[in-house]
Amino acid sequence: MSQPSSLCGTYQQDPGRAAAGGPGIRPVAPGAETPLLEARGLVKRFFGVTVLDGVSLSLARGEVRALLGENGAGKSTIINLLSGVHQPDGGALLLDGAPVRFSRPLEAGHAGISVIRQELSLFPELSVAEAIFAGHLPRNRLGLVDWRQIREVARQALARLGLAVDVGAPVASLSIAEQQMVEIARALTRKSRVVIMDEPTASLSPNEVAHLGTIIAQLSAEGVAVLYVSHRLDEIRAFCRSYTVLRDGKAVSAGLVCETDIPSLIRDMAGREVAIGASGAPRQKGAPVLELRGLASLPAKRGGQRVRAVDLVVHEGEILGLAGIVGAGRTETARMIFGLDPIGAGEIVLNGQPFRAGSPSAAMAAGIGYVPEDRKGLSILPERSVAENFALTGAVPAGPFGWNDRPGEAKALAGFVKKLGIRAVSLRAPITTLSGGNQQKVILARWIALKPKLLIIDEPTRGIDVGAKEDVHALIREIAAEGVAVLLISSDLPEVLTLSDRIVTLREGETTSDQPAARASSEGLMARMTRHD
Amino acid sequence: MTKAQADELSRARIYALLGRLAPLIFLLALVIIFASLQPRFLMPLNLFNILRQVSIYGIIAVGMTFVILIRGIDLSVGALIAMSGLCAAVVAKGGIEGRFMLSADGSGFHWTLAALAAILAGTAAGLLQGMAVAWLSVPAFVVTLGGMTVFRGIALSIGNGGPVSGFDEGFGWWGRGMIGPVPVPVLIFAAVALVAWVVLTQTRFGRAVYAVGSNPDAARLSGINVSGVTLSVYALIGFCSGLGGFVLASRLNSAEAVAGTGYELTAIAAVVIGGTSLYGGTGGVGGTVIGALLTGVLLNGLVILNVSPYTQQILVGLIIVAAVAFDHFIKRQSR
Amino acid sequence: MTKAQADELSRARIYALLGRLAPLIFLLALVIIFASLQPRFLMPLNLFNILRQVSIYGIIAVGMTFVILIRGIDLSVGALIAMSGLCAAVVAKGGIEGRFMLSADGSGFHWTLAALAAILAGTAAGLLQGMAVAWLSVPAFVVTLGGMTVFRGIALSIGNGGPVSGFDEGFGWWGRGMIGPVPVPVLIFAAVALVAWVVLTQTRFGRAVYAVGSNPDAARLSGINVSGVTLSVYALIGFCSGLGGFVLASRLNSAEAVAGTGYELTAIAAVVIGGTSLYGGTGGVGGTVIGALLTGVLLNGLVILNVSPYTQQILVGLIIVAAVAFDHFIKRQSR
Amino acid sequence: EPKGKDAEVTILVSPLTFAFPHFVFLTEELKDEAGKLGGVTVVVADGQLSAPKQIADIEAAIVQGVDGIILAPVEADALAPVVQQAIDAGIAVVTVDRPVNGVADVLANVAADNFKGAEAQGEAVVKAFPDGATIVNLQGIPGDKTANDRNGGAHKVLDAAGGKYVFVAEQAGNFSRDKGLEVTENILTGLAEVPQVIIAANDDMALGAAQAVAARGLKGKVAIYGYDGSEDALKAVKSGDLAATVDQFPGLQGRTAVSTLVAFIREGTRPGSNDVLVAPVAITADNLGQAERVGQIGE
Ligand SMILES: Nc1ncnc2c1ncn2[C@@H]1O[C@H](COP(=O)(O)OP(=O)(O)OP(=O)(O)O)[C@@H](O)[C@H]1O
Ligand SMILES: Nc1ncnc2c1ncn2[C@@H]1O[C@H](COP(=O)(O)OP(=O)(O)OP(=O)(O)O)[C@@H](O)[C@H]1O
Ligand SMILES: [Mg+2]
Ligand SMILES: [Mg+2]
Repeated sequence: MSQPSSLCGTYQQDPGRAAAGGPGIRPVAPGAETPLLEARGLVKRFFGVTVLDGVSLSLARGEVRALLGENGAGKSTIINLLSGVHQPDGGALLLDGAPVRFSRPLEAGHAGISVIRQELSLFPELSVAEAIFAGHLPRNRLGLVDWRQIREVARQALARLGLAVDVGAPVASLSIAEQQMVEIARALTRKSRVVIMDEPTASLSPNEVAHLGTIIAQLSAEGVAVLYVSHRLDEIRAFCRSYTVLRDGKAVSAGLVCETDIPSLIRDMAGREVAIGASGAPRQKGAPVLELRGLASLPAKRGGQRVRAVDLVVHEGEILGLAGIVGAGRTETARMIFGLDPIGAGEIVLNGQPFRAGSPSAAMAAGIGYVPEDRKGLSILPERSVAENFALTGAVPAGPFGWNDRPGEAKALAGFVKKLGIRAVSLRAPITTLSGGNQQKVILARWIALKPKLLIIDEPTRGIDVGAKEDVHALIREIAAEGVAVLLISSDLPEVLTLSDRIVTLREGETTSDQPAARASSEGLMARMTRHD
Repeated sequence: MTKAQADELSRARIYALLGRLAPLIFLLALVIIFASLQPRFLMPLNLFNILRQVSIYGIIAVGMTFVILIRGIDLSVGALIAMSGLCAAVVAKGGIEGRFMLSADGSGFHWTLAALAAILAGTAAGLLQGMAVAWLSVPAFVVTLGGMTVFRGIALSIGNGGPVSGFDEGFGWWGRGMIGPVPVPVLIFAAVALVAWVVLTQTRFGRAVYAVGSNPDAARLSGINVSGVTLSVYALIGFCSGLGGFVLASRLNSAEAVAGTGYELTAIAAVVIGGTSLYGGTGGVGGTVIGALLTGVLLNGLVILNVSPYTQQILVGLIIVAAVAFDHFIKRQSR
Repeated sequence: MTKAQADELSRARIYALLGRLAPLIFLLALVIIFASLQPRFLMPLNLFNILRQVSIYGIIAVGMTFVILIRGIDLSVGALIAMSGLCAAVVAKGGIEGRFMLSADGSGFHWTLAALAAILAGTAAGLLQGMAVAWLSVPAFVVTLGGMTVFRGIALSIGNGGPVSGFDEGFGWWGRGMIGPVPVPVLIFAAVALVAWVVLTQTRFGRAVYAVGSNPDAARLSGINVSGVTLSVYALIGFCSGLGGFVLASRLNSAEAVAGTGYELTAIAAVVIGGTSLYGGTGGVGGTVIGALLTGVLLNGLVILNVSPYTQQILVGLIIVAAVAFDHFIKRQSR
Repeated sequence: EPKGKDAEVTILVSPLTFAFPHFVFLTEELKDEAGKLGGVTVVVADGQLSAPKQIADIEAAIVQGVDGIILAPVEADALAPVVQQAIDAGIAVVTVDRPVNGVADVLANVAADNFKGAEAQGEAVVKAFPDGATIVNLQGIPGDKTANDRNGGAHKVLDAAGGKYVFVAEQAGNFSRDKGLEVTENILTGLAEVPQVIIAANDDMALGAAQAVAARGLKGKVAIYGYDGSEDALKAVKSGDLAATVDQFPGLQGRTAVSTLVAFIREGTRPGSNDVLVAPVAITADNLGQAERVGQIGE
């Protein structure tokens, strides 16, 4: 995405706007015209707990507003109120200045409000095309479903997002990131006046993000109002004109993006100073732990051979950043190392010995840990307590007859709670009572407690707020400093740049570059990650 | 990448197609085996026998397909068949001598009313269960397990345990009549299956069924009336059971409270053999028809080969599992 | 916020506790009703009757708890009881006159061997089904549906349809003996439940069971041997069925192929009434014991009140659904 | 058109269900007789108490082209059409245990009607308790035809005797021993005073009841009446655990049925009357010798 010189220059320079060929940006002075959608003093309680406490915000035609806040600040809750998932306990919603009440998502949809949900809400078994239209399938004269139109429009919508997948393929065969793109396409195919995006880029890599930027600009030019939620502040700067910051369910500040700066936004969100990018103690790298030589996956597995020829080396005490665009093969590389997917060709060398893990347990026995990118799907046990989720990997050995060492586990967990600042009201309560960031910390703790020699971390800060993000980064630096070899997969380039010692880029499942982080720049990496022709 | 990936995905689609054909392949294999062991198996008479025998739980299985597609299950269909069959019978006879009369002079009603009674009884019962599932959010397994005993009990009280038999021609035609060489129940089954197929593949309701089965929360967020769909689906299988109950009573020229025992399991087996996933969202009526035929062929063939009764039970169980295993094996190839 | 959240959570915990107590509350209500309608209901004799009658499908229900916790289901237990019971009987009798002999002189074996035979047969059968579920990834519903007919068929062929009866004292003690005022089957049930409770709440294996039920993928990624757990769980319910089959045969002083019919549904009902979720991951043995008692009380009470068999069926169905609905209602309050 | 003496003959035997020892024994004896006749192939199908299943089996048999069919119809009306179909296809049909409704040219109905048998059971009770008794009635599977007939027969006799015979409890024992045992246990606790008589619709339930009675230390104080004359029941009658059981002579039925059928197929000889009735007998300790399976219980 373009890095503007001055924040207020953003709009004039935004490439998307030119592309859209729409009118130049109309200055939205508050009160100048009746806002398209307005929330006045929204209050929402869950079982007597006030989650939103009198939040007001407004969206004018063509306005792009950022909604910022830490995990649990109430962003998604506002969105749920605006889209009829929940109903406010106080305050009012106004559409074109007239009060409205949405008792079901359907009604909000009819009012022209469409939402890209934070949690993927797709239909794994359905075809991509159908998933895009689910809930409002177009019908032909006979009142039957018009499959031809569905496929056509779906294809166009995906093309517009620069995503070329077979619209007839089942959603389940797409990557998390690709599914996220489909979610976006869904919102675009509706004739919307307001598009709400709840962390749409959480699992996207830079050039999808850029695509999204262009589209947001187009929407804005067409007079569609956009409410944009993200924890990535550079995106806020690039896409949004105005912003509202939430903290503990209250709107603590609002204004124009060009009149503020990132540090103050962070201060507003966190309610405290957060030191960004504070790099930890200097580390010296030791012997190589993991070496991949021309690693390739089996073809015809989940949308074809995603990994073709990956070469890389990770040393003790080193953080190796693995960068790539969606579907570059990072996750599947990790899955192969961890024994989750069959290996097509090439070899894995672990501590100087050739190694192939037949199963995760085998990989763990060999001292490998893996934090998957899909927290909800592959990490947490939703019904079980925080403590049980932590104990899952058996980091604390069981007593005779596999008797659980409850005290030992409690002690270990307590340590992590303190160190990582895990905010949990009760460790006996289900893990789903924690915010996303805190869940992620528990998962990391689960693996670090195992004291692995090699830790593979896939998208460690997906959907995590700035504060929590810093905690997680500090943690990763610390374990590296303790001599653990860390393979860091992240679609968040700044993250890769600040954390890594070395950075390897993948494109179409092949290693395209391997360089010290010190010498890398995001532009340079992007060039390596995308095809340049 | 994107290009290559597209190819790969369409390959996945080819496999998926193969996956859809798996049950058919298994069915053909079975037919070939039986035919080669006993040529008489292929006599048209026998084939029509199989079709007629399949038709009634086939009708149920079609309804069951909808239920399973939304991750539901219905164990009450067998009991519903008995209950609705008795409703039809009682109406057709105008009551039960010595117990109660429906008409002043105790004379029976026209078969249309009898059929209506059966279908209404079935649909109402289904609707009730649907409410419990959709509104009280009691698992379908429990609701219909309860329904199974409740409706059986009602059936017993209607007929006071005994059969109600002997109906007029019009009534009997639906179960024993022929159109040309084809038995009427077979045509009813075909019609039901066809309509169901169109509904599932070509209408919004049908697609909503798949969406709800695939991801209920997402379905709700995309404005689909999930509990509405649930209600309709259970009402629908109630309808099928009512229809089935009527046809069965007509076929047997008699309705009794123990009729239809075990049909629920046969129907579910047919659906699953047909490749519909018990976890919802994938499958369809086409497969179910194959599945129903497969079970029919199996039962008929083993008798034709006069396999001893005990061995029969053992074989039936094994082959059903084998059929599903085969289906899953093929399907796994596509992932 | 966190303060407020704390309140929310402690309230949630209270409700959660209530949720765990819901089945108990329902049970007590039922007891009070029956007792007030028929004082004899509370006679110690009758209470022990209930316990004894509950004990056998109680044992099965404990095993079923494990199966349902990993999102599975086992429809074959009834048939397994019959099969393993007959194994025990045949060993105890040393064969069946005129059909086959197990010992040279046709004399019977000691009851320990008989018991062993039953338990081995049950466990082996369970293990086989476990393999089909874990390795062929055939849905448990289908595997055990097949198993149900297969094992029933085997049972029929063993006893050739007829009963095998008349065992010695040692054999009979396990089903009919007493220790003090307490019938032996009750003690066996209690022991099984206690062990199961410890395993589920205090050991690695138990935790793995919950993990697999809650999120199989996450469990696998955390190094848990998911198919191993699955195998063991099905072997375990096989074990319980074998034990149950032996105790039942001993209690009836006879084993026959139709024994245990319908036990699978009673057991599942007990587990679900006890608050274990059919979607896996939550629940436990404590609830199952309550659930088993509840069903036992229900069946006993209705007979004691001499409710007509037809009405009984209706009431049983309704009350079971009500119990589960009540449980879910309370639980929803805590979310 | 007789097939001629000692021609090869294939017959289908389709009993109600093999879950009831009654029919297992009937079939065994029938096969044995067939063996004696020689040249007779017996094909067996399990009715599994389901009319559709039995219809399907017979339809299959017609396809196979068997020469004769022996069946115990699950449902008298339901089986009529397919039996007619078989006869039209030139297959001789004999019914055992109970008739089908309204099919004229069934060769013979070799039956010991359950209703009559239950009457015999009732009469045995009347004989033993001339001046009335309190009675517990264990019925079979609710709605099952056998259960209904046996229940009906007993009631007919005992109700006819005026108010003397009081049914203090009537419950379903589903023809199974464990249910019979449990239900009896519960009834015994539920009743204020011990009943004098327990009648059960089959031996399994009766034996279950006998255990419950024994467990309550009431052995000998309650007279228990079974039905079927099964091996275990005869033993129990002998030992006094049961007062009586009703023998329908399934073996005799089986043998008569097959010999009648084969004779007709081979030589075209029809039985004198096409209702060959076997009178059921209540077997008590006194007339134990009459029981068909008495041989099996040894001394
Ligand atoms: N359905 C619900 N029931 C109970 N509490 C809820 C519910 N939805 C949200 N909450 C609570 O409301 C608070 C705000 O949640 P919300 O999802 O709006 O935060 P967020 O700002 O979207 O966080 P994130 O950045 O992680 O998405 C959290 O404490 C959450 O636990
Ligand atoms: N064998 C597999 N089983 C399950 N999920 C898989 C498998 N392989 C890949 N995935 C999922 O597909 C997605 C694509 O994985 P891949 O490594 O090809 O892309 P990526 O480089 O990780 O890009 P991204 O992670 O951004 O999707 C991943 O999100 C991963 O969750
Ligand atoms: Mg959120
Ligand atoms: Mg990835």
